[in-house]
Amino acid sequence: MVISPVQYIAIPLMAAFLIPLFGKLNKDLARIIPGLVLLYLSYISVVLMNQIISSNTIIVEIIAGWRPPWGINLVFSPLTGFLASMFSMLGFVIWMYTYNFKPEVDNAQKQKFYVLFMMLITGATGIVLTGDIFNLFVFLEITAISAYSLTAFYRERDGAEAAFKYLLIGSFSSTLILLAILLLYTQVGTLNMAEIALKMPGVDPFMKGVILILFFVGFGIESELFPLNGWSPDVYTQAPGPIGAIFAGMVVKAGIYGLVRVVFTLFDVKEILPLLVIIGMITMAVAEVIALRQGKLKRMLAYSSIGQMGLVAVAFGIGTHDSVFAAIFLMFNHAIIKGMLFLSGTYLVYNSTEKTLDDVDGIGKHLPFTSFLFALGALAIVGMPPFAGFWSKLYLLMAAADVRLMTVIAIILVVSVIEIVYYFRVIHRIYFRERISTIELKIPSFNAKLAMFILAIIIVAVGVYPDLISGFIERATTDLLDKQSYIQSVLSVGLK
Amino acid sequence: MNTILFQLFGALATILLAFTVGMFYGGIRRKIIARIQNRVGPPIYQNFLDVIKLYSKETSIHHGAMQHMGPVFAITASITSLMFVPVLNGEGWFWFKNLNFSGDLIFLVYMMVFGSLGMALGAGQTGNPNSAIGVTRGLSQMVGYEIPFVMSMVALMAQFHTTSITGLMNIQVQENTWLMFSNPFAFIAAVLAMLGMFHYSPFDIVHAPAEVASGPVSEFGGKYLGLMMSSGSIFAFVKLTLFVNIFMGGAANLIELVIKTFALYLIPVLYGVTSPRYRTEQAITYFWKWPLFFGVIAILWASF
Amino acid sequence: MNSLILLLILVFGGALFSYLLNKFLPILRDGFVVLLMLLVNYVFFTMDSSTQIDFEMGGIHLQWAFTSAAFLFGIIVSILGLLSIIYSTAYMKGKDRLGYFYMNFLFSIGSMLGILMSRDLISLFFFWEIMTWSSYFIVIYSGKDVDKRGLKYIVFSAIGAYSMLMAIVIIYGFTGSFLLTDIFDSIFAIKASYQLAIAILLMIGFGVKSALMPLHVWAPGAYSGSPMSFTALFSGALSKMGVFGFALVLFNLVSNQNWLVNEVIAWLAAITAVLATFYAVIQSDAKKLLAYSSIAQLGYIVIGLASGTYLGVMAGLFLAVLHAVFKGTLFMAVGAVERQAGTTDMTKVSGLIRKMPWTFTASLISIIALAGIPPLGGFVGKWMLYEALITSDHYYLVIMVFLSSTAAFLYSYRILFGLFLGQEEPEFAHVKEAPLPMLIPMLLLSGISVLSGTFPGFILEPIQDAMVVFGFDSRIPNIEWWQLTVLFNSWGDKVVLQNVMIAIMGVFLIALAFITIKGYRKQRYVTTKDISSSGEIIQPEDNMTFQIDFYKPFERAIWPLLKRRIDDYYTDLGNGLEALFDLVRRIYNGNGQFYAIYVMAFLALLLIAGTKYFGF
Amino acid sequence: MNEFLTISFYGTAIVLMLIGLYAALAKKNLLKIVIGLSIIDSGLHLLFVAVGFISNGTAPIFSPEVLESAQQMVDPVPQALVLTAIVIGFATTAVALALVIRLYKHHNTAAIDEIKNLKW
Repeated sequence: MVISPVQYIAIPLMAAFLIPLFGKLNKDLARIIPGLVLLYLSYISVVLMNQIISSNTIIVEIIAGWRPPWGINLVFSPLTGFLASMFSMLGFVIWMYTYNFKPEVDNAQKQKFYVLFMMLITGATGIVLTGDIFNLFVFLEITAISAYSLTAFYRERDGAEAAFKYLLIGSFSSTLILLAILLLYTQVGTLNMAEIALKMPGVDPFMKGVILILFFVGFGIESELFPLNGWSPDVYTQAPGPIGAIFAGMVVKAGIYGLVRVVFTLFDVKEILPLLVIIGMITMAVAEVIALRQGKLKRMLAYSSIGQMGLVAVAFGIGTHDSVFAAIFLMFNHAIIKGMLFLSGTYLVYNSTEKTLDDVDGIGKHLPFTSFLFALGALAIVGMPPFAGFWSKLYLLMAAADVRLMTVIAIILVVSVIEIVYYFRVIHRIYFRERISTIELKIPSFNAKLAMFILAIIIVAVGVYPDLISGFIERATTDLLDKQSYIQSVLSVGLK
Repeated sequence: MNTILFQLFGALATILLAFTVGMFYGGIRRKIIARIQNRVGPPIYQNFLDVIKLYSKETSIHHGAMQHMGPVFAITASITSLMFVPVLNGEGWFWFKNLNFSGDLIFLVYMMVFGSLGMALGAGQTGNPNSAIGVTRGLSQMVGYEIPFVMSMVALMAQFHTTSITGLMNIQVQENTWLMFSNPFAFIAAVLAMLGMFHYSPFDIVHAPAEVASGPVSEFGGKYLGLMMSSGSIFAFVKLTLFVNIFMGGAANLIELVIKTFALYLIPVLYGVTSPRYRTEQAITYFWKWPLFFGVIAILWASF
Repeated sequence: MNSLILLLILVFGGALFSYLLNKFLPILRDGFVVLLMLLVNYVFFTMDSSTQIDFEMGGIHLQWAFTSAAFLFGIIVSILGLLSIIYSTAYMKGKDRLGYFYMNFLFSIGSMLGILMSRDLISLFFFWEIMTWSSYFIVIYSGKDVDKRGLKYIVFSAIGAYSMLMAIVIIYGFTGSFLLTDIFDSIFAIKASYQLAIAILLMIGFGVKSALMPLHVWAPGAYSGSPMSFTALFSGALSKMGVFGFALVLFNLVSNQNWLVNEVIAWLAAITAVLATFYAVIQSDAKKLLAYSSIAQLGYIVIGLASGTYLGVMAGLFLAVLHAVFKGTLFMAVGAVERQAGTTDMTKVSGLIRKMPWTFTASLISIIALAGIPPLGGFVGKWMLYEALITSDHYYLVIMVFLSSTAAFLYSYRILFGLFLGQEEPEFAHVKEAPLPMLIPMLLLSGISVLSGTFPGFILEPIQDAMVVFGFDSRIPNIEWWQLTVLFNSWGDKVVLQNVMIAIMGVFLIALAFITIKGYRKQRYVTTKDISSSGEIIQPEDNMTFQIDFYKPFERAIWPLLKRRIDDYYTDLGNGLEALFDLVRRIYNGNGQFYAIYVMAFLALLLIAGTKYFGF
Repeated sequence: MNEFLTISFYGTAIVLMLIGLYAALAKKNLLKIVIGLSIIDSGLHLLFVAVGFISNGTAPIFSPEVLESAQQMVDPVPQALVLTAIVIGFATTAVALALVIRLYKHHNTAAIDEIKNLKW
């Protein structure tokens, strides 16, 4: 079978529709198929990444025979490829985790879950890979709709409320993006991102500004920037635990990818970058401050997640090569670490309805493995060495110092102190309080443990030896910032 | 070999001198106070009799090793301090040379504390609450008076760029002056601090006989008390000689030494003979007012 | 293999292994950790002084080297580490989560060694943070009031660490390198205002670990609340990392241009020393007392370093070593009392001297060293400190140090009296002497206290080597500062410690012999109930203990200074911030429509602002 | 005439969007909000069509007759886009309505300011 980037989209999408059918044949098949799909996607990630890194090229996949700028194309470049690979692999780990998650949920529900799960992965990967702006919008909507549905997955929770808020804000997001695409189209007459980028210098600056702002707000909603992130704490809280990990690891990552792609490649307007820094800082400060005062574990993780996205926005906003490097590193770290926090945190408050911090008191004795991994993740996310989070934070600070943004450094560090306080508080509660809650604990199944353990290994490995991953990130950074080569390689495809 | 023998004999001579002078001063003080209070008072050699009596008494009980060692610490401190204080000016009389080139003022200040702490430990083991109360009072008061004292010392050291006692004495001999005139504020601060050092009225709350049964020493008798009394006498001599050395030009011979020390001794004896005693915190705040002020002035004086 | 890496692998690997060992073979755990520390000591002391390693990680050039400064502080870490581990084997017997305890214990030892070996700021910070969290995990390991204690510790540690990180990245931003050697060459190029900022940030960073006021509030709780075996290391070695940082980075790097920084730090340290001593005096818990005492002692050390003179820095470093020795002993002794008698509250326990004579001996020696009384080691450090300050015209600092040292006599006496002397109460009649693994470390350390008083040269020698690393070349002032038993100041005055020792020991032994031999046979021991009390006969059940409000008069005298505590200000600040944060939370009021309005308002704002500020 | 047509297209679209916006932001009833969102969508779709519209244009089908007058062809891309957008809008609305039903069952009310279990 020929390996091509289009399989990233085609296979999970196909799987999504086939799951109910296979579910009829054998009820376990519905659970196994996504795993196989994601395993295969991980495999092609390795192959494709290897291919582009070793040959130093970009794979541009033409769909339906129309070469760019007329047809839709997929771009597998170091950046998009890195993100797509990350999504697939993280997806696989999370699938492993979900395999035996909530055995009491009946089979039909499970099938729905996996259908939506596959859709979500399709959408998120599609956003990253596509080279067409309208196509990006479509994938965004696929992601969004499946995300709404997954948020409301549990009937007994307040999932519907969270989902409705998400949908309300999300509709604004899609409307604004669609409007922006429309206006953009009227200006440049094309939807291919490379061609847009090529024609952008000729666009009237006023229109350029308006379109950019529309995109900014639209993608800002998806990437949880303040004050556009009202939906996210609720969604993280109400969605099933592993889906929280997916939101943190994929959905918002795809959102910020869209933002960054628009800002850096399509528009290349440096004036918007300070705004990104400022918004990022506010996001971070507000979110972490609220997280400090949270009494509920998942909500705390949610706000922490928002804060981290603010940090990523700041990093992108600084706009130098080093800071973008730091930003992508942060995205990677946040995906794996927050993923692990959600996965392990879910088991800490498994049967609790309120999911308050009181429920984790003294749980370290009863769930030693999960607690340990949660503690490890907490140490990692606040940037303690020798874990992965340390390096990304360090790179960001170095990048900020290079351009003398001392205020930014100061605010990041102050916020980090807050972060340390609330994460260490949880660790302390886990290990050094007496357990008073009588809620029955759930021992994680073996596959869940394995999933968390894999993430933990990555966290420690990257923390001790960051060069493991920094090569890829370096390539991705160059790829993102080198607009010309992106345009060239996309537009030259099929010209032979 | 010879030098060591000489040194040992010199040390013995110094101790004897200090002991005798200290004892007599104590006796004179008792006499003076008695006269002021319109009593006849004991003869001035009474202290000798007391010590001899104490040594000849048999001590039949003890409360443990620390009580045993407390007086030893005290006498160690006073004799060692004595060894490091030059008794006479210049080369002086070689009998009294001792070890005074081996230490300096700061060492001496610390050495002088050694005794009180050691004695306090001894007093502590007796378990007598009066002892402990006396000790806390004594130590607290010490924090009060040590500060102006050290300030005046620092002022002198800063002014003359030496920390050694012999250095200060040499300066006085060379320039033919007394340091109490070169830096009068330092002298005032030091003398006020000395009032506290001697634990005489009105700063005698430490061993206020009527309240805490002589405080730290209340559980000591016989040989222990004898040792302590000897130590106290030597210590009085050490303090007086030190003051004479650094403020009053030292002494060329023993007569001069006795006259100067006695003159100095009269200050703590006569100050507040008739006044009621200060409570501990009052004593501390006393020392932290004017003496401290003079100390600050002294340092300023020295540094400009 | 490079022995530097071997050392680190040994400690960190050993830490993980001891955790696993505790899980599967707990019997071997104690033996393993002691053996491991012995091995670490062996590797450490046989390491070649030129050992160095350069490597690149994550695109950053890192350098580790075994400098003479690393050796000096490494002595403290490795020896105190070994002894406190030996002590732990007995002290921690029967407690749970020992694997966790030893793992974090060894992690802190390893991270300290890592800090010392670092020759670049990133490694320094890397190990610094490991030290922070590993020590945090022990701070919250046991005891009461853990929440507040742990929170304070981690908040202040985090503030310190991140201030440091900010200084590090600013330095990097200007010099483009993290290597200390590069930075020393190019630091002068940085603008003065940034230099000042760096200095302040580093001051906060290292000030927290060395418990400088007003950053000290974590220390009393953290010191007194951790298991004493760790506190010995915590106060003895871990806090010295702040001192090391001060010496290596701050004074060396920044403040040589900026005397004001030195002055400010010296005065902060002096105030720390005085106030901490006062607090120590009024404590009634021995652990708290020692904790405050540690803060005060660290104050002296920092004053010495900040004085910036050769003698002063030497004094600071000497005190740093000595403080590790005697405070290590004292914490161990208090730990022994805690374990044997069940409490360290001095209002409860008393009169243990006859039950625990060896513990008392160790405490007595250490207290004499702590108080700076000749002829023990503490005096040497104090003497050098005073001389350094006087000869460099810091007269009022001398007074501050003196005030603090004099007040220190009060708590020195208090702790000996409170625990060991005074009335022997029947409820403590059952108390036995501490087991050998606890006694041996204490007595060994007291031995060092005694020796260093007469032969400070043994310690001053490595200090002199280390000072080259801290930017002091010993040949340049061309003054002899010390011989094996003689100390000099820059005015040529000296103290001959040998003579001091001979005089004191001579008089002491003669007097002791006299008093012992005289009427020895006829003397007998009587209990502490058998005391004179104005003719009344005291019954065994009468409580004659004087322990409560021990220094009440003194407390009354200094009360104006202690009335309002820094803690209270921090508490107010914390409460204020929490209230503010709760206000911020109201943004997310739960109504989805509001969120939509935020979106549209934000869009409108951007569109309006866009035309104005972004130029379209 | 042509201009009037164009303006009226744009005008209608914008008015529709504003009406929808008003409904979505100001109305408390969940259903009305969903309707508002739908109206915004419709406005946007209309805008799309308006952008591609050329009066008297031909259908964007390449045939020999119109080949020379390609200028007169209506732009096919917005039309294609609008089809997709309509489908997406439909799906979103469907999900939204499902959620509204669930919310109504759960809370027994359709007022958005009373559904505030999740906050702060």
